[in-house]
Amino acid sequence: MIKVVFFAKLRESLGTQAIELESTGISTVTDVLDTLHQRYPQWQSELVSTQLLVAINHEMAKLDSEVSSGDELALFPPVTGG
Amino acid sequence: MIKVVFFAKLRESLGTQAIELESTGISTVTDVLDTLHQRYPQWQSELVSTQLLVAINHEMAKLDSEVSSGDELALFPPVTGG
Amino acid sequence: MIKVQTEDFDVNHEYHRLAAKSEAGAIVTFVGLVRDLNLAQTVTALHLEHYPEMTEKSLRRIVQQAKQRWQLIDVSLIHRVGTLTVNQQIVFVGVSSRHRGDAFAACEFIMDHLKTEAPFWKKEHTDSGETWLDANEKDLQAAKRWR
Amino acid sequence: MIKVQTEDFDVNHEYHRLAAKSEAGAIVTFVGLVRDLNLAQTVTALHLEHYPEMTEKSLRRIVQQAKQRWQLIDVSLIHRVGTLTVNQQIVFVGVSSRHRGDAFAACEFIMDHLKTEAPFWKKEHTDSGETWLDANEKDLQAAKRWR
Repeated sequence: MIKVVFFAKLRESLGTQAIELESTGISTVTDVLDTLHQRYPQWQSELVSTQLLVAINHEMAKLDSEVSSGDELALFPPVTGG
Repeated sequence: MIKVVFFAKLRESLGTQAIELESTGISTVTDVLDTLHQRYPQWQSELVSTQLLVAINHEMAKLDSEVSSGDELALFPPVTGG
Repeated sequence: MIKVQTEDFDVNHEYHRLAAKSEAGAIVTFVGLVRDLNLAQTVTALHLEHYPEMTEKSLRRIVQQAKQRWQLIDVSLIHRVGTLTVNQQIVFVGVSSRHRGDAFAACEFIMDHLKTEAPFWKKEHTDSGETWLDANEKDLQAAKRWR
Repeated sequence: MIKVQTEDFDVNHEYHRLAAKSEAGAIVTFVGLVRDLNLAQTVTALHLEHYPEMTEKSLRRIVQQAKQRWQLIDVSLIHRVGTLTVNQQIVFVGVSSRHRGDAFAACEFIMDHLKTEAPFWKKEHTDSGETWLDANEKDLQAAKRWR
């Protein structure tokens, strides 16, 4: 299983904080996004934002970064702390 | 009269804090230095330092800045505060 | 010293901790405060969300990069989360060094990277409702300067 | 607020004075301290001479230049004179602004110009006697950056 967590405005627009995906057929961040688009077509507009950032196991990652079963993948808008 | 004041290492090497010069024949900072060289040949080595800074009436000045009777001219080494 | 906390911090305490080391010749500190006006809306409060498992790791990495790049004696970084009101302190960065150039550069580097990499998000409460803040193009440019 | 004084200053007091204005989003402070080692000599004390009639005028001009160049809310500048011992505070520069970029730049600009233009001179007391400090080439270069 891959745990996918959402933060801030994205969490609020999706109305959920975390979901779990079967890891079968998933090897990169792009695969995770494709799977989410298929399973949750209503999230399309939020999840196509070119501004979304992604972290894998609490480290910043990219669309082609590898994802494995047991990983925690986080999707969030650009950060605004400080 | 022109008042000439010295600070820090320069004051200590010259052994004096201030002197007064007749303003006759003096129109620039260079004239003041020439007059000092003539009157105090023993100060030669201290007063030819290319690093000396000069202020006229508490504003930084240059060798060709104008000097008039009643002015206070200050000579000092590069500053080292902060 | 890196902390993520809901409580306020004491700038005086943090400053004196940095200044206590006798080799320190320069201390630069930055404090970010909740401003009363943002984009002409009157801000009444600010909510700071973060990604708890990732936040400290992210901040540690930024501080580590600064320590590799400049000669620093010590760095303190405190970032608050939760609900803050106008004029309250959000973030403290304090850097001690032998020389001021290193302290200034490292302190600004840490803030520029925190602003674009550390997983914090601000939601403003204004007279006309709640709004998540958008990222600032100026902040992205500021972080790029250091490459 | 510009002061030249023999007494110590209170960083906490100065910081809170700057932070009290509700439009301030960023406070950057610099403190310079007497280091225990300079050029491998053990420093026991530092004497700071200045040109009393010129000093405040010179500092005011530097702060004025910073205020013309960046959007600042307030600036505090305190420089001590007289005899200081190891680890004591020499100088405080505090800048408040809406945005951090302005506060960082103005604070460093003020220090870089103070170091090359303001009429202060340091004499170090070490185990092997008294020495007037020489000006630092790095400081001259730092001030030139802003032209």
